[in-house]
Amino acid sequence: MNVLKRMWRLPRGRIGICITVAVVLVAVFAPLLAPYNPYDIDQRDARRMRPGRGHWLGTDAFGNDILSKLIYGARVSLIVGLCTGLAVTVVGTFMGILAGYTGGWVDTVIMRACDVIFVVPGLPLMILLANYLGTKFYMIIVIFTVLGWAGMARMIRSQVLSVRSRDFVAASRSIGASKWHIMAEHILVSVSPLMIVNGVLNAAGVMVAEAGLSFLGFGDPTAISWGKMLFEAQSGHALLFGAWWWVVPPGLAIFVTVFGFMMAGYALEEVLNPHIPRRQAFSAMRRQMRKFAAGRGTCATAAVAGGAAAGTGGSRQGGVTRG
Amino acid sequence: MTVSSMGQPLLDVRDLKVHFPITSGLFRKVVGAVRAVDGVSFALEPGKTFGLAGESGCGKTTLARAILRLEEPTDGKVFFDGAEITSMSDAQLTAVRTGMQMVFQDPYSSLNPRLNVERIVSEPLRVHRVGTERERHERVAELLTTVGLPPDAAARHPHEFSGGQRQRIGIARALALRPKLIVADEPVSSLDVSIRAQILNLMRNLQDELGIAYVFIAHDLALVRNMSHKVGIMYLGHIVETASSDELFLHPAHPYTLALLAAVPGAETGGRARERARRFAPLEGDVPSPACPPSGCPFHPRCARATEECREAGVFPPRHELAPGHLVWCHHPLETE
Amino acid sequence: MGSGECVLDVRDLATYFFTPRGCVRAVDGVSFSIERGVTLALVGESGCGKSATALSVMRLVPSPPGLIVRGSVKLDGRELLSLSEAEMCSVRGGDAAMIFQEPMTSLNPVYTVGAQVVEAIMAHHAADRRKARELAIELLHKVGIPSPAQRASDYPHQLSGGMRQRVMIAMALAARPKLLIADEPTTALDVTVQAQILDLISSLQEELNMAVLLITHDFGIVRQAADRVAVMYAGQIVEQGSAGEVLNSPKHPYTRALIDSVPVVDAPSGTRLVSIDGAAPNLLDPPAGCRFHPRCSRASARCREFEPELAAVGSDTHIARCAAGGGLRYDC
Amino acid sequence: MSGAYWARRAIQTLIILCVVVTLNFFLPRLLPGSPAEHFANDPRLSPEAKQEVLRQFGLDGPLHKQFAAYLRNLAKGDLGISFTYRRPVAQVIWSRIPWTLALTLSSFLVSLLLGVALGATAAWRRGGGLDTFLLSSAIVVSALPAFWIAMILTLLLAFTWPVFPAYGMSDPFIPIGWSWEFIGSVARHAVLPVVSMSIGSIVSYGILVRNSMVEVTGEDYVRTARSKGLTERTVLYRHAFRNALLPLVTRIGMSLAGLIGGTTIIETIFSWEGMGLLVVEASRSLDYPLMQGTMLIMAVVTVLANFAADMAYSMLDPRVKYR
Repeated sequence: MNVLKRMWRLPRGRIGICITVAVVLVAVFAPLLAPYNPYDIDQRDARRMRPGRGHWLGTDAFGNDILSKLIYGARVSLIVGLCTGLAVTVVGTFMGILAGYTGGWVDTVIMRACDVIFVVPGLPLMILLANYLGTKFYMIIVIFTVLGWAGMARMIRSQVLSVRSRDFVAASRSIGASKWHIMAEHILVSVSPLMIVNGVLNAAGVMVAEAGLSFLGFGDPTAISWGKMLFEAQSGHALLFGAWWWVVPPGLAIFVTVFGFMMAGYALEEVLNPHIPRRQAFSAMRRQMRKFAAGRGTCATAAVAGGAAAGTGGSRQGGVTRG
Repeated sequence: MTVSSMGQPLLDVRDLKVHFPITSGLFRKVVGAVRAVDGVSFALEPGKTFGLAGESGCGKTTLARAILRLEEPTDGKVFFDGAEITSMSDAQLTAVRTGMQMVFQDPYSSLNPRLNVERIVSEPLRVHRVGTERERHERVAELLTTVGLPPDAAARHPHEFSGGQRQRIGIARALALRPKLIVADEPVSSLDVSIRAQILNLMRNLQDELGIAYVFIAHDLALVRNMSHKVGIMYLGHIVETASSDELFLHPAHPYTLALLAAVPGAETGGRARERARRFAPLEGDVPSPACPPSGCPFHPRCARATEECREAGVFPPRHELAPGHLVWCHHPLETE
Repeated sequence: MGSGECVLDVRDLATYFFTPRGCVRAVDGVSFSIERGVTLALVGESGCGKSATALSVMRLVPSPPGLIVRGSVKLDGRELLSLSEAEMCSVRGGDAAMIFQEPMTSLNPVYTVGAQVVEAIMAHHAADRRKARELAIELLHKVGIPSPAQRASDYPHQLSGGMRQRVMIAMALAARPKLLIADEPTTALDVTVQAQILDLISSLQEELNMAVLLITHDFGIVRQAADRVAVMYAGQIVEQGSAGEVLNSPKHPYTRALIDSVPVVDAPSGTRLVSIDGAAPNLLDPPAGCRFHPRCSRASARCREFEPELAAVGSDTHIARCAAGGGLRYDC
Repeated sequence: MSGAYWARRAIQTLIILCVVVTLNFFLPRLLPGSPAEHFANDPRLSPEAKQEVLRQFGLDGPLHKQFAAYLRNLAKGDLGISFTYRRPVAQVIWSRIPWTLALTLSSFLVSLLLGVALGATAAWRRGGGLDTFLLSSAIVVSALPAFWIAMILTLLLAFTWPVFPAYGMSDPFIPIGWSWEFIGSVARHAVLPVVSMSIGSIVSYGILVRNSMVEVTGEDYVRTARSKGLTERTVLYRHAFRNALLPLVTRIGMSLAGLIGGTTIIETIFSWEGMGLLVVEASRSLDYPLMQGTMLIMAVVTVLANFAADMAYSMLDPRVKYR
């Protein structure tokens, strides 16, 4: 609760929370919000309609309402994103802590497994696995998890290694604490911010990747997803017909959702790691210095609203997998 | 070796060795060892302080950690309160560890930044399941008062405190289980000069009130002399000279002790021993690596008095007892008047 | 002592840091001067502004967040604060050189130490690379590095801390500076190595007749190496005078407490130490009146309200910032 | 020490290669939906025909014999015969690689040059306008799926204002060969794919260089360089930039890995007949030998690229060899 409150105080936290909550509500109440049932088969009289009265975003090649598809599409994105994010976080953290804290051959085996996963090109392997395992959305989650845990495990492991060498762990050992006590009291507590933040950012990355997979036609064939809408647009030659309303809305939906998750992730990072110097503080400092130099500010009034300054933490690029 | 005449010592370290393997080549074959601690013996009575001084890399910290079995000793024995802890199982060790605690050098790294002070200080109590939640809470408040912090500090996090206050928190944690021995590894060297005296005085008051014995490790000779009853000077994993504090600093006998004393800056007000020390040539060069220590006397390459005898491979210098309790390992110790 | 020729003259220097949490007055009106051949020790605890003072003299304060907001820094009569950046480059490492606390991180890990010394030489002499290299090896020899020709092709991580600090000194000497600023040059080193480095600095000072600004927190080093002392507290100089005056009859309560709180190796075991209560103030919001009053055992109501000025105490050269006096006086 | 370090790295690389080869063999044979199962369930084939097909593709007999045959063929450079092309897989792949490299190499160079310039400038004036722009565009760009950017670019620049061709690799009326006309046509066709691939990587290189430069300029040795009296230019180029390059090298290694595997979606959108499109085609037509072959080649290239990046890193950073 406290964390949410503190996130709300940051502009990006507010943006992130608002977008995420809105998308979740849309996904949950899709049947109530959607003007039409997008699963209706073939509405011959309503094919390829431009946006207008009745169909705010027009219709697709089968006459289905784009807006309704957009609303239902939130479900797949969210389910795949959240479930994969959760699974990757759990598996990756477990493996990372196991490797980092146990060391020895366990560490070697886990890290070499990560290496193997890293050298295999992501999307082609996903396509391959989707081919073998099927494209039901739970299989997609499994595939993303199998390919995604390694990054998380590596990150957590290096954090565990650095925590393990800190004096407070030695202090804990010196009072006779067991391995399990140290893992629960010190290691887990220390890696949890990294774990949560990267879990959220990972979910965002997975949404992009899922859209990519669906766009290639390897998504769940029975579900409506934003990626699949773009696939249909592409295979239906939307660009040739200038049917921008097939292309723009799903893309924007992906963008807004992912953007919201990332904002929430960065806000979380700032709330959970309050002692990391904020990058955007530079611009605030520059402003204050200029003001002072121009004689418009005094030292007494030069306090900068540090945390509230807008900007981004670009350092987390690695956490996002691009399609 | 150093058996005290006053009954059983609280801590008795006998010929302790800690070697770390050096690996090399394709298959990380063990090709040698870093002899971090290479045969150290000393004893410490209850309520007293044993000071360990030496340059970085001489093995002081490894020795401290090996006493608490944070490092596994390669060889030798450590007796605490009569019980040999070097051969204990983990379970037995847990019980013994209530009696011995450690205070660390860096008060920033030794307190988990994510826990509040209550949890940090109560950790020993929780690990050993002492008291109820409520009793633990009261004990934490009491401990904080003991180390000179307000009881409301319990709810705050380490980053809200200055270095000196953090070190007080570290001491409060060490005191939680009412230990008989605290191993303090450079407890003030990362603190500001004006804060150091606060912490040192606190440690001394605790010794007077609670009868705690300290192993006090520092690179600053003045600190060691001030805080300790007995002092050992370490060089490359060995104690090369040990004596009661004043005896050692008034009548240093090992050339290395003398060299250390001579190097202490600000020599104008030096006493008799320092006068003598300054006549000595200043020490050349750096401490050799403990991975390949010089054979014979480890100090011979830097020693002005070194002879053929000192360089002889495989022969560690003999022990001389110059006065009761004043031991020096040297072929040519300086005469003490 | 010195020839009386003033090398560095700093007047009313102030450097502020504009951090997200507010404006830190790290250096707040500092004045001192150093003559040729003289060592001035700037003493104080961490965060008192002594390093910021040194960096301000070299105009190396990182900006943002730091900004030199007022004052004057004259090197050999030349005002440094009004020089262009290009002119300042020829001063740095030319007339004024600096060495730092951490010899580990102060050398670039990807270049050999020889290359880094050569770079310093070529920045100030129009020598060709071969000549510069010979000169560099000569310099390395001069600062006491054994077999300098071989060591020159070592990378910093292959050298010990003491050797690295010698390399730093060699770089600083490349252009025979008139002023050497040494920012805690021995703090990261062992006591025996520290003695070697201090000896080296003082013998080089004698040879080149340099003015040395020695920054330290250790009164032992001050006693050994300094001719004059300036004690800093919370961004200001609180006491200044000859080493003998300040060390033997300190007039500011902070100086006195600082000297008494440090154990001396010659005092018998168990000597009680004088401790200073509290901690150094937060420079975001320094205390009103005398900045030391919250920790001072002799503080009166007056100290809480009025900020004292530096005033002569005892001799002409000895000044202190304590409620006892008034008026402002400089020497040099 | 350095020789042992290299030997160890080389052996690690070899082990990873072996694991990749083994996985490449076993995955299609053991997973549900594998080719053997696929043929077994195909009602159109008679039992004899099934046996014949399985034999032809080396899918009959006990697994260990299959594996031995597979390794033998691999050693000869024989990756099997493609179902759809009726040609050796190796041949098909070789004919595709130059086309993919044309795209990826030009995108790599463009984004490296622009990204480094952008990042270095932003770091130099950190907190300034360019810096703020870079940081905020980073978050926007990483939330945008690259294929959607591609679609929008095509919509605008190929259909609404037809400046560039929308798909294909060259003008069909120009004969293929080393003529200026042909090369110009290929270049014109490559503009949109390269631009859409590069937008994301320019920003991510930029951020990487920017953060790394900001970090390095705070190092003690940069202050030392300034105190020696070096000009700001020399300090930035010789000291800051040289050290800031180190993380960039690792990153370049990762992008080189994507040289032939990272363009699946872009090639699909623009009908660019390279490796990425080959993977998709092979998957859609269940051409198992082709799928396996492409995966293997991509993985091998990745492993070798990582190895090369490691080598480059150790040449730039003298500390590595002594680890």
